[in-house]
Amino acid sequence: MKSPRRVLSAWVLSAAVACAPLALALLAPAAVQAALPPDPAGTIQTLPRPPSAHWVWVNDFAFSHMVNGKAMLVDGDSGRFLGELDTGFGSMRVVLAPDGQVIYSPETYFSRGTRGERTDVVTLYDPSHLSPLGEIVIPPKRSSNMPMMSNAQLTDDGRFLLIYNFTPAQSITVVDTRSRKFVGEVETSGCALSFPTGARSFFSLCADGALLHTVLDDTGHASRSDRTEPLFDVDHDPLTEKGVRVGDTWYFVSFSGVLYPFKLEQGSPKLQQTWPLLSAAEKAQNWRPGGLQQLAVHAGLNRLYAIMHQGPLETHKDPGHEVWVYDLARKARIQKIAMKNNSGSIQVTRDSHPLLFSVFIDSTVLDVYDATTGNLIRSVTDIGTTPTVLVTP
Amino acid sequence: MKSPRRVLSAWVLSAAVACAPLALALLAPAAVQAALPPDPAGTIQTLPRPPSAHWVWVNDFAFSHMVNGKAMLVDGDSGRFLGELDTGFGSMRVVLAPDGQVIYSPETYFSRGTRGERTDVVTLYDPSHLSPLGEIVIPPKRSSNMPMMSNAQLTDDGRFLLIYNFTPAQSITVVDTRSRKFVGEVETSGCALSFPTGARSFFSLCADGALLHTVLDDTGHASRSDRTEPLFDVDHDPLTEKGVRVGDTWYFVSFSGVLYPFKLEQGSPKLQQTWPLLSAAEKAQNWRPGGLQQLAVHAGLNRLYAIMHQGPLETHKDPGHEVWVYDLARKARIQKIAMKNNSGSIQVTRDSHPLLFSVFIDSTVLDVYDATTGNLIRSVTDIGTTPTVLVTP
Amino acid sequence: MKWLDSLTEGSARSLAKRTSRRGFIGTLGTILVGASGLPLLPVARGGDAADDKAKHVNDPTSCDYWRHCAIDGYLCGCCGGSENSCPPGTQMSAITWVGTCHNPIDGKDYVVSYNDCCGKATCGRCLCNRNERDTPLYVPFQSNDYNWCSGSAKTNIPYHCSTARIVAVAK
Amino acid sequence: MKWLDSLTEGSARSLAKRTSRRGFIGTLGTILVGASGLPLLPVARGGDAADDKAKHVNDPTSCDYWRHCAIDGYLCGCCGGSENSCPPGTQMSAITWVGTCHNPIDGKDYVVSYNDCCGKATCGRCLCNRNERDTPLYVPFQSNDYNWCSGSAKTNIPYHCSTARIVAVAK
Repeated sequence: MKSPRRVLSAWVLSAAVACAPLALALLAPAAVQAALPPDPAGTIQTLPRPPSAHWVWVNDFAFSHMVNGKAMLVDGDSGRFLGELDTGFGSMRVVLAPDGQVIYSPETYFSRGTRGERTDVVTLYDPSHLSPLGEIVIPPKRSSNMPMMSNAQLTDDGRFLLIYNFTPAQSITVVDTRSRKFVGEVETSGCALSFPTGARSFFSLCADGALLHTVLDDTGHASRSDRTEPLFDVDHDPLTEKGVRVGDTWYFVSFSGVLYPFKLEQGSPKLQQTWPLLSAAEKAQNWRPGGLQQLAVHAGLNRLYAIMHQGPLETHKDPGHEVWVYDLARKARIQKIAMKNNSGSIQVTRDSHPLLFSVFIDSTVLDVYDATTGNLIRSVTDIGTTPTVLVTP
Repeated sequence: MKSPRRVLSAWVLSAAVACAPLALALLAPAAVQAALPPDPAGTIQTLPRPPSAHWVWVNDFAFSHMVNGKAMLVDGDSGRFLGELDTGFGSMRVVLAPDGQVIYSPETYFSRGTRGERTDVVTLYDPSHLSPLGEIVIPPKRSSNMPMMSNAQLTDDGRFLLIYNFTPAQSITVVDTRSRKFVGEVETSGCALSFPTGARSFFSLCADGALLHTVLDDTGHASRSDRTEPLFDVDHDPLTEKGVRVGDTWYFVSFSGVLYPFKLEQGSPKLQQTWPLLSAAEKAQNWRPGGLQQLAVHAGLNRLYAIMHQGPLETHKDPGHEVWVYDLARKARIQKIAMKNNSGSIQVTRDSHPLLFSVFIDSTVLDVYDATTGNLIRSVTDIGTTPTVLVTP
Repeated sequence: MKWLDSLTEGSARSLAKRTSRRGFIGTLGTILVGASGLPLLPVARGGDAADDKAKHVNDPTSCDYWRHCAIDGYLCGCCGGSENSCPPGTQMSAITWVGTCHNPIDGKDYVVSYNDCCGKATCGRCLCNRNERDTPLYVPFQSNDYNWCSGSAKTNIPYHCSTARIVAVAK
Repeated sequence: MKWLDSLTEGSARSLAKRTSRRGFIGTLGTILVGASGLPLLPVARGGDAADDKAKHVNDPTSCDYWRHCAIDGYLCGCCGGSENSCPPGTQMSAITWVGTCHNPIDGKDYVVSYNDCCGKATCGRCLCNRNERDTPLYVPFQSNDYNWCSGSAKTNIPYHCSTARIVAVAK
């Protein structure tokens, strides 16, 4: 890209030398002036660090060929496809280290494609060269499910990587990113996924509407595990597991469109005042949040973005053609963004001129919007096979 | 299929027992009479042996996800999809043992999907259960190219499997199917692929238009290797490498549509009388053979089938909308079959009421024709991603 | 059998109330996707207009087949298996998810178990998704967002297709 | 370096006469395929009508780019590389296949080398196939039916995309 690195390894040079007689035989006498110069051999692009705030990783589940998951990097400003990582079977999403020095990718492989011995690893990638720096073998228990952000999360200081397991026993694999070693598993029976709440803590969502809050020690082992009372009604209006976070508050939306903020207080997640994203009239018109990655936030603007559509209850994961924007401080909707295409997953960049990205698993188009005006900036076509979760630096 | 085999392994039973209290809690009192009976758990279909002559293996290169090649079995009589094999990276085609007791599949795997250690194997599959019986590790040199029948061939007695290597050094890997062991490599420098000529011999096509004839001993090692004079003009009218065989004669077609028969005489392949598939008028109209698997034969009827289209020289691999049928004894065209869809690969069954199968790599439809009347019998949709080579029992 | 403990924990209560199991790629919602990964845009629930639905209600390779009322995945009947059996070379998942479907032919309601067939790449034919009463991942045994081939240590997790077995008459 | 011997055998003669290299999936013929494996039906050679071709003749991400006169594969310029460089994390193939392309901007003919970028899954964007003077597999160094990432023992064989490097002015 901006800083191409020339790679002229020994084998390229030796091949070039060996081929020279052949190549020369092809060439007529040297050209007159003003001709374009020859291009060097073996040039491999690299990416600058730190990454642009307007880049986005589009994770591809590749449902029709699940052993060949990918994460594809696109520049929202130019629409340019910057590169990709191959992320194995049933891949969920890449996780970016806060310092930008490494990309973590939980991956599953089989010794013979779709059969044979299963090996689960966390591959560490160099973010400039998009090549493996190493890998950490973890227990072959990683959950295979529709990709969610909370399948893999980092603790706030970037030290421990938390990976959700489902065999169907539920647990969290803890990886120490400093020593680059598997630490152990934290049991979360009856509770799923991880939502970090600090440098050494996270919660999981439980089947009865409780939150299981786990505190790690500095070695990555669980030092405390507290389960709240049920905080939401699983039977009558469950929360989607697609939570988003601003500062110390996690926001979840219920199937009917009620927003549930959970804030860490006295070392435990506490439910704050809930409030509806939909008016009574809108509910009566069957407006409903939906999608795979249906919520996004901008912390600086303190705004929540939610994909909305009209449909009955069982469409709670359907895509929408509108994104509604809320001021989290005022608890009020401030904007509706009309989406060009079906929107199933959205993400907002973190900078002060934020972009809104949108994809849908049943399409291969990445749409890029101005997150403040809601104007469509561009559509980038041919992005993978079944794009799922969007991750921004 | 016709003979389902019930598989009630220990783990299914144990799970069923363990789940029984849950399951029972769900159930209302038993039904009144005439209700449909419960279905058994764990039933896995099996396929009859010998296979129907009207089955076809559709090999799928899966170009958009090359690590997930497949071979898919379809019944031409019913249009039913019977099952599939996963055949790894850049897969070429399955090879059916003449006795119907095993399916051979040369396969390439990497320890981490698209990277890591490469392992090439021949996987042996049980044709009734479509599950691996074992595998034979071979040198990681198997050619990666657009799939051709002659990437992998069996000697006439089914004893030795011949696999084309390209690194870009050219050779043939020999596997002993009796001992199920890798035997060794036969060098074929300057020559490609294998075209069996007997129980212990095959030829390869060379870059100068010669044929390299290799004779194996009973251990599978080369005992003799003879190179003919150039038998065709590579520069002015090369032969496509998509040869087909009737008895002791291999038929190849040149880019301009001239048929070249090679017959084994005194232990060496000899060029027979060539003859044109196209009249001068048809040539003037730019009719031309084309396609990936562009020729097929029916030995009993002694007929050749060739995909034809109109276009300039550089369309020599393009699909066609016509299949022209020739009487090989009379050296005369006897029929034109109008193809419903683009046809890039054809195959004809071996029985006395033969079917003509047709696919195109840029479509996922398998068309089934009566090979004698040329009438379309059915189109089977959603067959893989990029179907290539067709193999019939 | 440690996982069997977790099976009963936190899900038995609601499992007893809800019998829908939607399979795996529930985020596709009501979308029917053509095989070979070529997706179609969202269409009517169940895929066909009302007339067509009635026509296919007894066709095991149709999304509108009566047993498929709570299925999500590639139909094994299009993949070399049938509505109640797996294609050659696959394994049937040990865990089943149960729905209650009405059979218009005999007028009875049946408890239907949606066992996945596992151990080969996705079949790619006849993707069918009929969604009701799906729950998020934290209520696993009603969530169609899991690859349920994970449900047994002895089963390889690659998902191939889904069956719809009759377990019993519902009432 | 045994393979370098075979490189010269049987192909040097015709290589000196023919300079086309069409890459890999030549059987697609003149077909342009959309990325993500969604294929389009065969279209005009080069993909666009004459007017559009002229417009794109200097666009490295277009099949009509002047350097692509003998390319076959995904264009690296659409994949994180460029017309003469590989995307991050891939490796450039050691073997090159050479074509001669006319640059309408300066009116000169250039010798162009089509190096593949290897070691990741197929890119899936901007598949471009411009076919001339292709030979069968038995004339390897003019055959676009090979995956040319095979061309070095040190390069992993998964094919990702293709470049079009200027080697020299042709005359």
